[in-house]
Amino acid sequence: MLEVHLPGLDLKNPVMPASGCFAFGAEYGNLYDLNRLGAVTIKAATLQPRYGNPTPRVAETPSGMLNAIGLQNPGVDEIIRKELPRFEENKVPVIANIAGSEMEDYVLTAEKMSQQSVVNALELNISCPNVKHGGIMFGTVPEVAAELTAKVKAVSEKPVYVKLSPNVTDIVAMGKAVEEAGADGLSMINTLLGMRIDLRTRKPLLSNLTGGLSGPAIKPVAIRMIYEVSQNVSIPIIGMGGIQNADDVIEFFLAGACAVAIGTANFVDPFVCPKIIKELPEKLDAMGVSDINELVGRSWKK
Amino acid sequence: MLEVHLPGLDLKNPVMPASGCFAFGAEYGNLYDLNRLGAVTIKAATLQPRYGNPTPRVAETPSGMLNAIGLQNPGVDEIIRKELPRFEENKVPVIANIAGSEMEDYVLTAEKMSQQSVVNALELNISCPNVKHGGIMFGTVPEVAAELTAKVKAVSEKPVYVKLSPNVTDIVAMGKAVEEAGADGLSMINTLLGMRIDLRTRKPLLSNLTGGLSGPAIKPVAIRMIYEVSQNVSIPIIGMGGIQNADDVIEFFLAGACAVAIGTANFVDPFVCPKIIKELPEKLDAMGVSDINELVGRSWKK
Amino acid sequence: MMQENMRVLAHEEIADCIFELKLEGEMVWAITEPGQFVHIRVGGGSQSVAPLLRRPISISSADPSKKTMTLIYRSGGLGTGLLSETGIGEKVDVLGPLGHGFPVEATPLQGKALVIGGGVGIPPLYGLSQELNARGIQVTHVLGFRSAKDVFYQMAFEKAGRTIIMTEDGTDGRRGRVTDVLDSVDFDVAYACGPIPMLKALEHAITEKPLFVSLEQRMGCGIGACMACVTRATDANDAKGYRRVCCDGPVFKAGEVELC
Amino acid sequence: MMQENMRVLAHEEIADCIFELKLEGEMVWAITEPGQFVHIRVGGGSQSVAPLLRRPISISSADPSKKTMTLIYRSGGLGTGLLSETGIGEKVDVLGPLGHGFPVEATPLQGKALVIGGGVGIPPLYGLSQELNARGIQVTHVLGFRSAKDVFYQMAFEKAGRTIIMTEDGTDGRRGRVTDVLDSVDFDVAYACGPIPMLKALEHAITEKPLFVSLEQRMGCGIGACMACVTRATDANDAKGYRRVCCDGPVFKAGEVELC
Ligand SMILES: Cc1cc2nc3c(=O)[nH]c(=O)nc-3n(C[C@H](O)[C@H](O)[C@H](O)COP(=O)(O)OP(=O)(O)OC[C@H]3O[C@@H](n4cnc5c(N)ncnc54)[C@H](O)[C@@H]3O)c2cc1C
Ligand SMILES: Cc1cc2nc3c(=O)[nH]c(=O)nc-3n(C[C@H](O)[C@H](O)[C@H](O)COP(=O)(O)OP(=O)(O)OC[C@H]3O[C@@H](n4cnc5c(N)ncnc54)[C@H](O)[C@@H]3O)c2cc1C
Ligand SMILES: Cc1cc2nc3c(=O)[nH]c(=O)nc-3n(C[C@H](O)[C@H](O)[C@H](O)COP(=O)(O)O)c2cc1C
Ligand SMILES: Cc1cc2nc3c(=O)[nH]c(=O)nc-3n(C[C@H](O)[C@H](O)[C@H](O)COP(=O)(O)O)c2cc1C
Ligand code: FES
Ligand code: FES
Repeated sequence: MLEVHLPGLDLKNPVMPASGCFAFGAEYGNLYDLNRLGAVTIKAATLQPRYGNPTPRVAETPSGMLNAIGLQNPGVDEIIRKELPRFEENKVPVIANIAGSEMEDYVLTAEKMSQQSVVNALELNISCPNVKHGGIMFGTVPEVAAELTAKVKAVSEKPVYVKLSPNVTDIVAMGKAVEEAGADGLSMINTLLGMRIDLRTRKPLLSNLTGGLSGPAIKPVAIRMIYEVSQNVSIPIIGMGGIQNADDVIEFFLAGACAVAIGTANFVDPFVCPKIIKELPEKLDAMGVSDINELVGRSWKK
Repeated sequence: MLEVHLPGLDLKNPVMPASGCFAFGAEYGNLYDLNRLGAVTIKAATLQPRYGNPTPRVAETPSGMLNAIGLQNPGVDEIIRKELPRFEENKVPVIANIAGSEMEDYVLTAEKMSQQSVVNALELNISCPNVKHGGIMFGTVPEVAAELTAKVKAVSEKPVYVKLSPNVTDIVAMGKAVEEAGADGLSMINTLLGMRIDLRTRKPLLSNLTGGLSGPAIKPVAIRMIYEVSQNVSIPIIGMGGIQNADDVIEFFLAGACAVAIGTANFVDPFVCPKIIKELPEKLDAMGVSDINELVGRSWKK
Repeated sequence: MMQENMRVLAHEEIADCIFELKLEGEMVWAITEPGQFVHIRVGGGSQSVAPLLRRPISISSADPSKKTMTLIYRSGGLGTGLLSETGIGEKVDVLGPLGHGFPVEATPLQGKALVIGGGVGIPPLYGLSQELNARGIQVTHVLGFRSAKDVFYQMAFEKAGRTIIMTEDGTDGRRGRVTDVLDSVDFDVAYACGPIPMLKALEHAITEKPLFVSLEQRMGCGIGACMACVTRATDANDAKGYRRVCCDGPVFKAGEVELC
Repeated sequence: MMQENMRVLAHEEIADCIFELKLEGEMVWAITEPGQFVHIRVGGGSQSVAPLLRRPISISSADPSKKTMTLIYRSGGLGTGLLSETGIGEKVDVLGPLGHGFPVEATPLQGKALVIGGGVGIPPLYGLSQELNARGIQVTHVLGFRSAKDVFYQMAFEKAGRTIIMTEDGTDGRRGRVTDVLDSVDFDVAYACGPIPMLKALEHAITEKPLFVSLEQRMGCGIGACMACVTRATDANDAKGYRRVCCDGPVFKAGEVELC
């Protein structure tokens, strides 16, 4: 009743950790068997290693948090060498998140990643608000996002999901543009751009000044955007933004998501993913639903 | 130490209720003396009376709420006749919020309102997400916002503040466009577009489907936008979005606001505005600040 | 109307997920009518902002001599769930009393009143019955519940007058809905509180005699300022065209507003 | 590492805004080193999501035979403020034990240790002292506080060894900073926890002997997955270039990472 099938992803359940909140699986893999997950979205890979931003990198906000990690990662080659082998014994599908500052970076990184046998799909992070050079532009101009999508599609051996930024006037235009450019699916949403100021220092609390807002606070924005976009594209959407429990997962499905990713909630409860996977069947039973796929877009489908 | 001076507004303190959360002052005026407030922003007036949207019109979200009131109001003429006289005995400055679906509506409503002696300034609500026809467009396209601002400025006898929508890719462009068009000040932010789905009915909980997200959840977005815009315009900003207490007020000042408005928090604590006004001097004392104006933009000013 | 941190004197689960909460404070003296409500801020202490909004709960009954009032509520969602964890001696942030309640004076002295309730619409009717009794009015109650496990306050109502319990599944009292037994009751004025379908059925069934209904709406402010809780006036020529449930109601004369 | 709802056995304010919290649970058996910490979820019960993030608090001491551990924390912000309202018998959601603590084996048996703490950096040092004592190591403590009202655990530390109390305003012990008295102490290995400026001063002052410092960073996950808590490795040729305070630390050998 939980099985879902998306391009490149045959998932025994639709619940996966969100990119950047689960590193490469080692830490949570110490707590539970990763094979219980629908899939694992690994942390953004860039062409070169990145140290990321100075600390503080996180700040709490009402029902949410800001982060400005700055895409810290050891670079695509090192990830392939050191991190991906972990998934050879595991049978859990892997989605590799890709980021960059220049189109060329994305393309090269995506090409390499897509050639890895353990990688089932790519997720293009065109929306990370914490990288200073260029990064943000890809996610806010439909034409640029489309061009990037097409270029990555041209080299990728695996399906490509494009992760949309919510910091735009017209999210539907973004979704349509990347669909037209060949995206196999969408991930939405990434974080909202926010800031906290420290009253003591009178300066922004994060060393990067702004950060990405995630957690329950942004759930209503995520639901609204998925509701709007899912009615205007025909590729599947992996929904995320503030999911804490099985009820939230169902809300995302009703809005139009075909699978979900869970980010911040892992920090609140490290066992949240397996817990939700366990609770979902009961919830669906109580709703009289025998297959979670029935719920996709039910809030707007006639 | 709390006095602030903005175009048309000489305020003994910088705290005012936000439009739509305080009606026309009668209800809260029963609880405390409105003259304790820095100013009162009254509910949006439209040219014709509006009933607004069907209920449910509000929904709670984590640390926030969605509303889709739909600009219910008795129309500008009735407001002038029945509601404004309340402010003749009071000495509290009044900011009249103006909304419409067509440019012409805005202009006529603004003209009438600006001629009222008790009205000290207008606030152009170009950002209400809950009106279906046109309304939202004004707030998301810089050129359109500028045109509307210029037209209203041409007829208004009072200073005009433009209230910006946060649902845009480039908030700085919006702020600059309306400044150039003659706006005397900015109000920011209005609500973020959001949605909640009712798991029982499987439909959006609000009858209007989407609603405007307000409350503490959106504070980081408001702070970020005010921080960005205040560095790029030279007109004052009335800051709002999730303010709950005196610390929040100070955070908005540090970000770049010159005064603040409080919306949702009135529902949580009907005495929140006078409470904050009372607490502010102690907080400033503790910070060693003798004049709240010193704090404006301190997070970015050298 | 005032805001007060009221003391919890008693707090008990009296039926399945139904809690009875007894509060003490000055606010009790300001209550004017049965059917008024309070707006409760439920918080995890300190400055937590989740849940953010207050929760409207009817005043079930009040005893000004002891400065106490009793609320009865169903614990279901986030706010009522947290509320149910409040211990005796703790404080609860209450705004009230709010709104206009049931007009007891609409029933002639020595007359007969019919009081009809469904589920968590029943609490305010208990205070109403007591006030009607105090005026020498004879009261008949028809109270509908889903099942036996949901029934509360049966004895209390019985003390105030004849009480017919209806359950949907027949596990207690009679099987069926409150509207099934109205014909058997003699009354001058009817008062009702419960789910909208029940109130609609009553509006259809009781057309010859005055009927007062108490409505629920999702609320923001609870005091008339935010327009969240409006409902349309039935009369197309009504000057305002709408009523606010929080301050014009929650009790209306049947026919005054649309039930939705 | 595990997640456990631990029972509050005792909870008391032992200095100005400083609380001592005694918890009982299986987790205690998993503690391996003094200086490890736990990540606490503070919530208003039910499913409230404010505050959202867990709060890292050091394990001050532990008694595996009684399955208890003691935390000492300053109540200041939203989370610790709510935590301080937790009553005896209630449960607290704890993730732990986390991180790597102080290496007691770095001090030779029969050697001498210097333990230096400032403010709420002092709690983990108490457990450290006890372990050092248990190995027959002679411990000297230098503990810095702002003022007399902030002092806690003085007697407890005195039992474990010579204890020099420093206050910034001279209202208790000696006036000054912990670095002012280091020359007077003979030791083989030093251990420290406190504010960054203090740790920096110690790194400058103690160059000839091993020094271990415990760091704080704002955290997300607390288990090494989010990269919120990193700090740069001092060695430019370090393979990773960084350390995560939550799992590579919080205790590092002085010089291993940048203090910031
Ligand atoms: C005038 C009035 C009197 C009421 N009296 C009682 C009473 O005596 N006993 C009782 O059990 N219930 C009563 N209710 C209903 C009660 O307000 C809701 O059950 C309660 O607000 C639900 O909160 P929650 O935290 O359980 O749910 P959540 O789902 O967490 O609530 C989310 C939001 O929706 C609102 N909401 C949800 N359901 C309702 C509803 N049915 N009516 C209004 N708002 C709702 C909440 O107030 C909150 O703002 C009354 C409602 C009104 C309007
Ligand atoms: C490994 C470690 C061990 C610690 N041990 C102790 C201890 O034993 N006793 C003690 O009193 N304090 C200790 N702290 C500091 C403690 O974590 C903070 O004081 C606490 O998180 C502040 O939470 P709050 O709810 O009071 O403040 P808020 O302002 O509400 O906190 C907001 C956010 O900022 C984070 N934060 C704020 N200050 C700090 C800080 N100094 N360090 C890390 N995160 C912070 C919070 O965790 C939270 O995510 C330790 C910190 C770390 C990293
Ligand atoms: C600490 C942190 C790091 C993140 N890193 C990435 C990343 O590397 N790539 C990416 O596409 N999204 C990243 N995100 C965004 C999340 O994947 C997710 O889209 C967002 O947090 C919303 O989901 P949530 O509310 O469940 O956290 C990160 C989020 C957080 C909180
Ligand atoms: C119930 C409600 C009604 C509102 N009506 C208006 C309105 O009529 N005009 C307007 O400009 N803004 C309106 N707003 C937006 C507020 O003025 C304010 O910009 C927003 O709520 C953010 O502030 P807050 O988080 O303090 O509520 C309304 C907000 C709420 C919650
Ligand atoms: S709840 Fe605000 S007007 Fe009724
Ligand atoms: S807190 Fe997440 S890696 Fe350390």
